[in-house]
Amino acid sequence: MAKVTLVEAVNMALARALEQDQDVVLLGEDIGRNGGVFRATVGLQERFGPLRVQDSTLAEGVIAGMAVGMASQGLKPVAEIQFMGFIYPALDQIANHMARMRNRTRGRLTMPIVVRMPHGGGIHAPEHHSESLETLLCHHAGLRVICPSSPARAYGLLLAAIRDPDPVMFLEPTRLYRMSKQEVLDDGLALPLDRAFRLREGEDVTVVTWGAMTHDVLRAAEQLSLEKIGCDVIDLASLSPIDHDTVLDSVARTGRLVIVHEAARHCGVGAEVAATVAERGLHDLLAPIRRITGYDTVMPYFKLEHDYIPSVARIVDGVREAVRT
Amino acid sequence: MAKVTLVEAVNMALARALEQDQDVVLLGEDIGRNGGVFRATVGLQERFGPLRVQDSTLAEGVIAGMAVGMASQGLKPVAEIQFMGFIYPALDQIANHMARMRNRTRGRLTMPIVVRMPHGGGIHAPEHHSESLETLLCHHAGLRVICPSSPARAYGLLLAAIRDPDPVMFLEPTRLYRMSKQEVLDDGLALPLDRAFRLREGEDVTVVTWGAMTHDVLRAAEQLSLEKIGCDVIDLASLSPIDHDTVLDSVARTGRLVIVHEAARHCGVGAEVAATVAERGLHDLLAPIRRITGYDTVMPYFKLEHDYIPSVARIVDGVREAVRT
Amino acid sequence: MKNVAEFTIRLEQVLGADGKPSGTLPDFARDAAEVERMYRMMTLCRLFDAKAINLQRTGRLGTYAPCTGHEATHVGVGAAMRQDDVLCPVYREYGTQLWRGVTLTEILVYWGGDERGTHFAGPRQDLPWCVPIASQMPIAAGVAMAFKVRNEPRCAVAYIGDGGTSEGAFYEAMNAAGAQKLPVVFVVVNNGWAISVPVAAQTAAQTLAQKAIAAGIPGVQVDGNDVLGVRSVMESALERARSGGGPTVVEALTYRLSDHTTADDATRYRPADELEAAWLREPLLRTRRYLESMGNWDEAREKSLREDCAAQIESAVRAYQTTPKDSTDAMFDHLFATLPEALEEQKDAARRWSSVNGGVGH
Amino acid sequence: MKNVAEFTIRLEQVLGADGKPSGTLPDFARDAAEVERMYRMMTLCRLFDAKAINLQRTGRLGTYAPCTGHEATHVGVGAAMRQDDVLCPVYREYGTQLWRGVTLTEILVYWGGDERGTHFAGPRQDLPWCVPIASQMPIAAGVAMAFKVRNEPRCAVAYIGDGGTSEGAFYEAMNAAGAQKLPVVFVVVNNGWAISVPVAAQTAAQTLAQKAIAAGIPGVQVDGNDVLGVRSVMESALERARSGGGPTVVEALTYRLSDHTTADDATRYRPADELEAAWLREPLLRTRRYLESMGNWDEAREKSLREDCAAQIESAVRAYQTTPKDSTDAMFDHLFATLPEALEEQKDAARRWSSVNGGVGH
Ligand SMILES: Cc1ncc(C[n+]2csc(CCOP(=O)(O)OP(=O)(O)O)c2C)c(N)n1
Ligand SMILES: Cc1ncc(C[n+]2csc(CCOP(=O)(O)OP(=O)(O)O)c2C)c(N)n1
Ligand SMILES: [Mg+2]
Ligand SMILES: [Mg+2]
Repeated sequence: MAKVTLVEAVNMALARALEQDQDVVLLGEDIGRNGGVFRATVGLQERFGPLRVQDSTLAEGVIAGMAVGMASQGLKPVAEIQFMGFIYPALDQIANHMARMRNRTRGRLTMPIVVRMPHGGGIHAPEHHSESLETLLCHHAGLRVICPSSPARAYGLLLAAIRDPDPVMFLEPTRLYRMSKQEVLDDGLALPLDRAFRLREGEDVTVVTWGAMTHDVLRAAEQLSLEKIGCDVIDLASLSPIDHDTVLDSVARTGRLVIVHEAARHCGVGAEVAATVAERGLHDLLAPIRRITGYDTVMPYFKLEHDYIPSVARIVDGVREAVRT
Repeated sequence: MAKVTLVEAVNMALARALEQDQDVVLLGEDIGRNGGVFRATVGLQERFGPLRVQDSTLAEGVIAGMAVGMASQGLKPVAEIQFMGFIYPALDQIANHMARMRNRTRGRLTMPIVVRMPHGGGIHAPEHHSESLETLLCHHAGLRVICPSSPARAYGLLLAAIRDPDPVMFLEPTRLYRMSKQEVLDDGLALPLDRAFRLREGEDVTVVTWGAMTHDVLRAAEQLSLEKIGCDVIDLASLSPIDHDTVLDSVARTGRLVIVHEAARHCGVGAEVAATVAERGLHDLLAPIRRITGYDTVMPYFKLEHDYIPSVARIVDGVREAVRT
Repeated sequence: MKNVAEFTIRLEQVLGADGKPSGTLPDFARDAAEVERMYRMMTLCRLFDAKAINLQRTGRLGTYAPCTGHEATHVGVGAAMRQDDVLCPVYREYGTQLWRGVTLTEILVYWGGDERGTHFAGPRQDLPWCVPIASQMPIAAGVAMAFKVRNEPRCAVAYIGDGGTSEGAFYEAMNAAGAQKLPVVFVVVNNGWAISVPVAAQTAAQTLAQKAIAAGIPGVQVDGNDVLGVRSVMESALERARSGGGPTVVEALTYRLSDHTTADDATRYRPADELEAAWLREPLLRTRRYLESMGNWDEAREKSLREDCAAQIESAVRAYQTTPKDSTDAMFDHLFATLPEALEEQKDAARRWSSVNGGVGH
Repeated sequence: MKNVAEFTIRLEQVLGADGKPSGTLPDFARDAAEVERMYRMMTLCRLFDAKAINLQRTGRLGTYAPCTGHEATHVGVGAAMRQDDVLCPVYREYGTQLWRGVTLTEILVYWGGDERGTHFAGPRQDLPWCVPIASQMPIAAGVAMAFKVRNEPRCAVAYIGDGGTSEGAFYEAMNAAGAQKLPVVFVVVNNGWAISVPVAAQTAAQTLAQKAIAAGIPGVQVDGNDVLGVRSVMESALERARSGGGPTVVEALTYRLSDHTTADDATRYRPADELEAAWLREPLLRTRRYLESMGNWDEAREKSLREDCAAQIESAVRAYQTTPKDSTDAMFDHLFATLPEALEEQKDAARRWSSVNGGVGH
């Protein structure tokens, strides 16, 4: 079993999907010869040829629209948007066609598409390269939105996303791409697409998060355990639909909920988690819910990005407050 | 004082702004000679000429981008997107430039822009003509998002939006455009941009809503009053920022919160309202929060649209449940 | 300065407004049965349009986008396509769709506000109507890419209006299709107007065909009221695409003889004399004259054709009007292959409230 | 078929790669002081580039987009503009920006990850760097529209790369600018590559200048390594725009002699011989040769220029490195003219956590 980084796990899953299914076609900017700006597709064009691994013209609207067209004729496109901040020119296609085609045609034309994109900040990148825009996708019915937090989950969830008969937005946290290695068996086994993962058990407070923040939350939980505060850490992984039951079960036990995400707070996915608990789990709550999130400002250019992204210290403090009240 | 419809009130405010300020320029598809597909700009090109009231080429990206460019040089563009469902091609400009320019240039270039757009369904329109996508705009820091619910509020808030030095997204509920008339004094007085409006007082339950749903909520409140259930009805009006204090004050009195909106539930603005109350007003809550919203499906084509939009009966029922628990 | 590239845009016309050949007749134009087939479909479209507008005016149909004036373009394109090609329409190209097997009933069900109208029992792979202007263009490129990947001799055909050519998606798609040599033909229907905006206000380009030059692909104009010309130009473009030659832009010059949709009133913005002049160039009469000149048409046949069409239309209207409203389940059942558990509750609620509402909340 | 429109694309070159005139010299090219001014700026750019790359490699700067190879285009465009024209740059056109008064320190502060770099003490109305490819194009049209509305004799100039021409926004903006006759010049910098994608894979168009034909506006190619040619072509295009003639597309043919950015490694995808051949056409040497032929340059002057540049650069680096980090307040203070009350609490929290974090959460 190989120890691989998250980006290598993505590459492994893509290679396997290309190998197993002739209908899988990759497309995106610089994914071919160059192997992707993060090297997620390295070696794949060489191996599967330029029609299976296509360098797109520089137009996200074409990448998404072409995926829609290919899918309508039975292919299974896996598109890459170079950074999530460049999703905007693709949104018309994603929202108005990808998310709706099955419904609009009452099941006649379907959209087995994956749109992969690097997500979030923390890697000292240029402006517009560090955005966390999951809300924009989650609000559109008909899309699944997935954000893995480890190499193994990236592998299993990406395979599941590619095999899923509906469009899946696959958000890959940039700061996890090479953060650490994990043993990942290239066994072709997919993970379930709409289940949250409980990463740590604790009895005092439920901490819900996803993507890169998962690691900061786990670090915070570790620190808090020294103060005898037990965190039940849930990695949502699927941001649409959300596995609310797992969250509610946990809150039923802990009575306290902290949500941590990197995206801006206002209408972030954390609001949906909080709202659902305030609807379905209100009587379990012993203390106010807390959200520890990016601020409602523009994601700053990198000098200030670590002031924007919730830090371990901020998480520790927020959880502590939640437990104290 | 004239009795006017909401769309006439919009026209009045636009005319006054054009008259008072040479820097105000209107642009959009079919807004000139044709006076807008809803007649919001009727007569304005005739009166102010084709440079002040411009028929744009059919490209929302250009409309928004041109507004950014004009604003950067000191004009005050008021752009129209023909229907909110066609906002997607404009989002790159709105999110990446309009919302950010002041911040990116540390105050050097500013964006005194209004983007007007018809919002919501219920008028038996074609596909893609009935969307409620406020979340997509609200999640972007740097934008204000306003949705008026009466002719007078449309007039006063639109004037405020045009005079505001920052970008304001102005959502005009299509089913209110001609729903009813109201006396509106064309006095040039603006309303405050970030205050919610309390439209009805009641002691049993707080009902938060905005836009066209306001009228259904008021009708529901009327019915509920017969059952001696008193609704405190709050029209948010500003969806970003949200006047949370007004909501929290009300919930502190009523102990119960129902949120009603037409947009899909998942990551709708209602989630933000609920989350904030679960954070800052949890101890006031006597019962679970309820959201009565559009479903997490594609907004259906018009045969089913009234099954999608929360009905008065559904609101009455939801409020009743909230009060009973 | 030295010249580095030169381009010419040409206009094709086979049948003049007077119904007399004005160019070299293609083979199919000498086959009276084939010409008749096209004329019959054009007539059906014209009569259907009138009926649909009437249904809308009397509250029995939603907003409808008429096709009157465009029949030659729509039928010419349809007739040039193969059945296993794929159409990416906008919203008013009924002539092409009917030719390909979409039914009148489906069209009515659609504009009646019901997604089931796009279920297309006939051309199963065709895209549904596309309201977000120009967004069908990248999709068509993708359809063509699927054919290329699978090495199938099939083509995509995408429609777009004159107004639509102002959207970036139009150009992005042309450019990508050119760069990747995709088997797709882009048909620009220049009907003079985009709602209230005339072509001259939409672009400084003197032709829309020349927009192809930006993508490095051929662009050609054709008289869009000349069904023979349209079919002939389309056949060449499709042949070229099918044999690996890449995409073509065909600009069909026609005129929107109706309002933009039933929600529009063109008299607000459109000069009456322009409309009058356009009626002199309309496509049906010239096709009929040509058929007559072939000795293949007379008043009696015309009358019987109109009766046939009326009967077809009536039966479609009946089928439409007896189609019961879809259940709210449909909103959920076609969202995903398998409805996520989280949505089951909403599906139940929708069903419950639908019966309570009786469909109206206002 | 009949011809309805014809188009020609032409290429301008004034100074050959050997530094000898290859076309009619414009007046300014006979003014040695003026040519020297341009050469000095080109040299500054080249040397600054090396320094910036070095700062990045040694961890003292963020990702940086080099300009080596583009100096003639950038400086030629800058020299042709008036000070009250407005520039809408992409991210590597330092030559134009420096000419217009942006400082080396501002450039470093920007790529150092700090928005204050875009505060431009010099050209107050210029747009900041624009990372979302092609989105500067509609903005430039809007800038030009402002000038048209106010009837000011000013122009907007927008840059875009060869890759950028594949985005719809490029074309939408050209088309709108053409339709509305806006005073704007679109400069397409064709440097052969968009990260790893060569122009030939980006479009089937044999020139990028011909993309203008789609918008019905003039398009012209110029040798982008010829600072005299670029300035001359730009002066004509600006003159035309300023006098109400509408927009022009200028395609500058040059070459990206560096990696795409410091985060890129072009050896992965770019043939070494192509790069080598491109070095033979690079812009500095030919300008120097030309200056020498005017009797206006020698080794000593070259040496002193380089020393001047080095001093300027060093002083800018010093200013950059002594710029303290911005406070978190800035994130909030420039979001709106007046911070909404609701955000005061977040501003306080950010300030508090910034001091706790010491800037790093990982
Ligand atoms: C993206 C988008 N913007 C605006 C509209 C509203 N709209 C519908 S049709 C139309 C004009 C289309 O004109 P044209 O492309 O010439 O087609 P035609 O209707 O003449 O066939 C407009 C602006 C839309 N449907 N989609
Ligand atoms: C909308 C968008 N998509 C993708 C990117 C990522 N990206 C940055 S530069 C670049 C290539 C640009 O090439 P070109 O336009 O030729 O300009 P050059 O870098 O050669 O000057 C890409 C794809 C981006 N910045 N914006
Ligand atoms: Mg048209
Ligand atoms: Mg380039």
